[in-house]
Amino acid sequence: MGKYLLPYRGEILKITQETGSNLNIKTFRIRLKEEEERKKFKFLPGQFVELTVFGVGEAPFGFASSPTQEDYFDISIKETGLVTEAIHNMKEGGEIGIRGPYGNSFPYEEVKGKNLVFLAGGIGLAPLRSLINYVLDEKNRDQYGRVQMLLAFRSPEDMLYKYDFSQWEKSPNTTVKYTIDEECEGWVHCVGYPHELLNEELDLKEPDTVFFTCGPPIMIRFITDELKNSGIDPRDIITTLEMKMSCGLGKCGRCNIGRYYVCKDGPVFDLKQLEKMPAEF
Amino acid sequence: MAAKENFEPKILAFLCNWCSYAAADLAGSSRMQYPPQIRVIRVPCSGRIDPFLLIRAFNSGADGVLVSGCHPGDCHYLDGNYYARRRFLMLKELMQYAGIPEERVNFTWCSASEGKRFAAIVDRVVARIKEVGPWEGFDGRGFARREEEMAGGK
Amino acid sequence: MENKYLEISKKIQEESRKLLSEGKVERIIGFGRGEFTKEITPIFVSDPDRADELLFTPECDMMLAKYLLDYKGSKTGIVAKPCDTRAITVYLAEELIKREEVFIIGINDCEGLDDNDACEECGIRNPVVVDLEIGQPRKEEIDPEIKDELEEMTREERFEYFQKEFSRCIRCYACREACFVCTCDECFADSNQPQWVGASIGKRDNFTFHLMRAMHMAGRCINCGACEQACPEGINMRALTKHLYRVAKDVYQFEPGLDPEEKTLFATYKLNDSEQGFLD
Amino acid sequence: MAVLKVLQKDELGKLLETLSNEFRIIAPVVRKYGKKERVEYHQVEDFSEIHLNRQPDTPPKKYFLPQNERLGEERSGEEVTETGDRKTLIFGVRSCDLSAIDILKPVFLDDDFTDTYFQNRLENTLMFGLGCSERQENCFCDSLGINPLGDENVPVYMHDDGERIWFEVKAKELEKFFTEFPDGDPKELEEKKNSWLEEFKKSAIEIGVPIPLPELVSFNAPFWKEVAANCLGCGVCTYYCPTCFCFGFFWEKREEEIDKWRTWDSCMFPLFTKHGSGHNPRETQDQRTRQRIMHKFSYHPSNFEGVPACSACGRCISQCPVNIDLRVILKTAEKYLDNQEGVKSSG
Repeated sequence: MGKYLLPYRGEILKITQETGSNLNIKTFRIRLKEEEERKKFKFLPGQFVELTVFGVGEAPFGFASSPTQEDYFDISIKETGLVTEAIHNMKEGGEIGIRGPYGNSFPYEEVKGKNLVFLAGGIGLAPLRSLINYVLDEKNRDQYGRVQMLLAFRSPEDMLYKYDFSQWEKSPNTTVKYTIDEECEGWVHCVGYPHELLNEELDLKEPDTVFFTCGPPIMIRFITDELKNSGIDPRDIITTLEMKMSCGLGKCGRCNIGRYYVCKDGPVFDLKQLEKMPAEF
Repeated sequence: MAAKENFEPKILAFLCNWCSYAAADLAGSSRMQYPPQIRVIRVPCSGRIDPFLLIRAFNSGADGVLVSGCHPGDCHYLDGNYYARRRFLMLKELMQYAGIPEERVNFTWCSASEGKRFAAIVDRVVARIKEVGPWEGFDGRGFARREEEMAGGK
Repeated sequence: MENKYLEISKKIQEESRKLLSEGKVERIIGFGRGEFTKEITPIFVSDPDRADELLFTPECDMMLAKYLLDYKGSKTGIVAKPCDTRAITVYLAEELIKREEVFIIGINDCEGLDDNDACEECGIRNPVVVDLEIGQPRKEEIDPEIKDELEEMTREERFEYFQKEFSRCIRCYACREACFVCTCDECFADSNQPQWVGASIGKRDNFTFHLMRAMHMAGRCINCGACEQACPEGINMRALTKHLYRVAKDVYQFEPGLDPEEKTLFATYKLNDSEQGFLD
Repeated sequence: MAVLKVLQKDELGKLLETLSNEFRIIAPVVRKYGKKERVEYHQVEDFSEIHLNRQPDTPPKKYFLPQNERLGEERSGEEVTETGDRKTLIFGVRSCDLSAIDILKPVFLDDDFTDTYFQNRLENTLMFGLGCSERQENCFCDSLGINPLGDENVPVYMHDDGERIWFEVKAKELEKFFTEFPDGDPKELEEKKNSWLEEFKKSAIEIGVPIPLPELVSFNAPFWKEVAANCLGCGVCTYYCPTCFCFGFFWEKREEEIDKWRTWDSCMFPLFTKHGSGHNPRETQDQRTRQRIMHKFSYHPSNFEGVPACSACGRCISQCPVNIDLRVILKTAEKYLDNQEGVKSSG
């Protein structure tokens, strides 16, 4: 939605400082200003939106909240460049431009009845959280099988959504594991890179399991190789790609990998598709 | 052109921390009057000034710029102002040749004890810029922009 | 092709075949002709049998020196007009390339290119730095004047002239990519933190781009005309840079690209440098 | 059926006079800048200036997708649509530029995201086609199956045989402008067309490369480094190309408001794909040059029923500062693909 290339007006309801480290990540709870547009604004887990900071610029961000939360959505943003820095300087109640939702979504329909495994790295947990909260929502939980999660962070201060963890752990038939890169004092969970801990920490043998992974490109590459080597069908390994985008609707020509536009034909792809695409991401 | 008399020029002044900024302080503390139209930016040395900062100042609303550093030989970092001197001379030549009135681009040296000289310099700079009037922008139309000049019909 | 350039081309082909077969260089950057267009285009020859594609004619107006930056760490031969050798000299003075990694096949007694006005203002007709000379060096020195076509104009007229001239710029950056001086990893025109110049092609942003580009040329541009040859819109690219060339020559007695040991204009200073135009 | 009219060259002014009551006339005219003499599309009042003898240096793309286009004030959400007093008539557009606009249409007018700006300009612009009686500087439209002497979806198509100009008037509502001019003999025009086409055949080159290029085989081919070795990475080829449509945005302050603008962008620039994190999927120039060719001859045809995003107008060849030739690249690709088994080349 949004008038093709011009944003709708939105406002920031709440800002949560996620990380304490130099990797500055905040989560913004945003909602559309006008009432009837808010009702029409329906998004799916895995989609993204183009946020405009008025007078500064525009950038794409994935939804970090589940569509089951009605009239607002969460966006987690790492401070890296011009637009993200401007967003980080905004206050609650600040005005922001919204264009979207764009892109395809996680196959939340097709994986009904299956076991799910989530492998997240740093801010890669943001797009996955949209699907996690959708799956673990009481209305949907029984439509999915066992849920396992391995959430990797650089250090304890880099952890995101700590306020969700207890609720995730308490969800039925769900196991959540955390890992950080190096041992550090007071840390009780796993230590090491996710692709190394995969086999011991998670039960990969269960048939009918679909894997969702998102994180730094290098992590995605290691995890997908590891999963393939332990015999997982590439169609069941699903990830979401990050490319530079401007329009977000498949016209400006910038986010293509081969013939596919990541903003329109993606950003969610399974490994089978990725293997057929040129190595250009 | 706006009436030149009551026009309040905006002048961006880059003052080197060790000499000219101190001179400005001295001028202020000893109650010397100098026009308030300059906006001072403190820089470690006149050698820090990238000529682009001055060109960009003209796109950000300044009517003129002033850069003041230590007298050659007194630089706290020994040769910062020597390097700067060549840059300033070439920049001034370039902008003057490109058609920007030379009164808008001012360079000088002012040591920490020359409070009076600093006040006099600011007077002169403000007068010089009042003389040439407000800066209309590189597109000659101030900061309002006309669309069709920019759109495809050009 | 007159016989003079035929001979030069033949000599280049012979020497290149020798250099390549003896393995003295891994490749030779030179000029060849397009298969369909028959136009001059830079070619990269590493197989001795392809040496015959190399040639030199008065249409060879591209500055090949810039391609040297893509082949650091290996020995590269280059067919160099005297202005190419000046460009290489600027690179050596700024330590952008290593002398031992370049084998310069210099063209002596250059008579200037066909439609490049910059050649009429060029006094360097023999290579400044060379490994292998082609043809006989020109004896008499010439020091042609670098003309100021806008001399009679007043300041306002020049301002208007440049506004009109630069308003035709479509910011394709062919001038930047063709110019050997432009070697920055990220150009100021591409930076958005800080954003030095706006992205529009309006008069303000175009004028700012050309002003900033010219400022970066001070003391490095050798007035070779490659920017004007590359500009598809036929913009007068050298007016600003020529003025700075004249100022550097008159005020600092400095001309870039003549001596690899001499530091470039902004890389050094003299205690008694001029302060013309400063407020005393 | 098309009405065939023929005018003497000096009657052209009269025709355009009547047309200019209803249309804003844009036509190719000669402009001299420095030592460059160019033919460009400009709005024309004095019709004697019109110069139809050679292909314009710049395509009519800027009248459909301007280099800078104001989308609207970023908070208002109101799209700016230019409403000129009269429709625009672009006079004397050759088949390569006509088919280029047809290539852009499906990109911008697809149903899920219709580009209202492009649509508005398209609906308010009319084009009179012009046949090429001889091949232009570096063009090869006939090798890509484009008819240099005709175009179906253009209301009027003209032919210039040196003394007179023939008008095939297909659109009923435009016939009124031609009533006072004599009819032409279709057979005579047919003969002229055949002789022109014969001339074209003599200098035709053969583009045997399969379109769409097989994606992975071509992408991983080794020849890209070789053909792109002398590419400078400037944006001339993409800015002069009638079918390049990539764009980006910028924001422009105007007093209190801030306008969102759209501007041309080019895959030849590193910033086109550079991530905020600094990672760049297309780090080197040969990767970027490969993208331009692969998009036009592999990705676009795969997404749009086999139509290449290239109308073979030859401008990228004529304007390139180092004279890189698209035909050489296509020939190199053809040679490489021919000896790759499993790749049937249509050559």
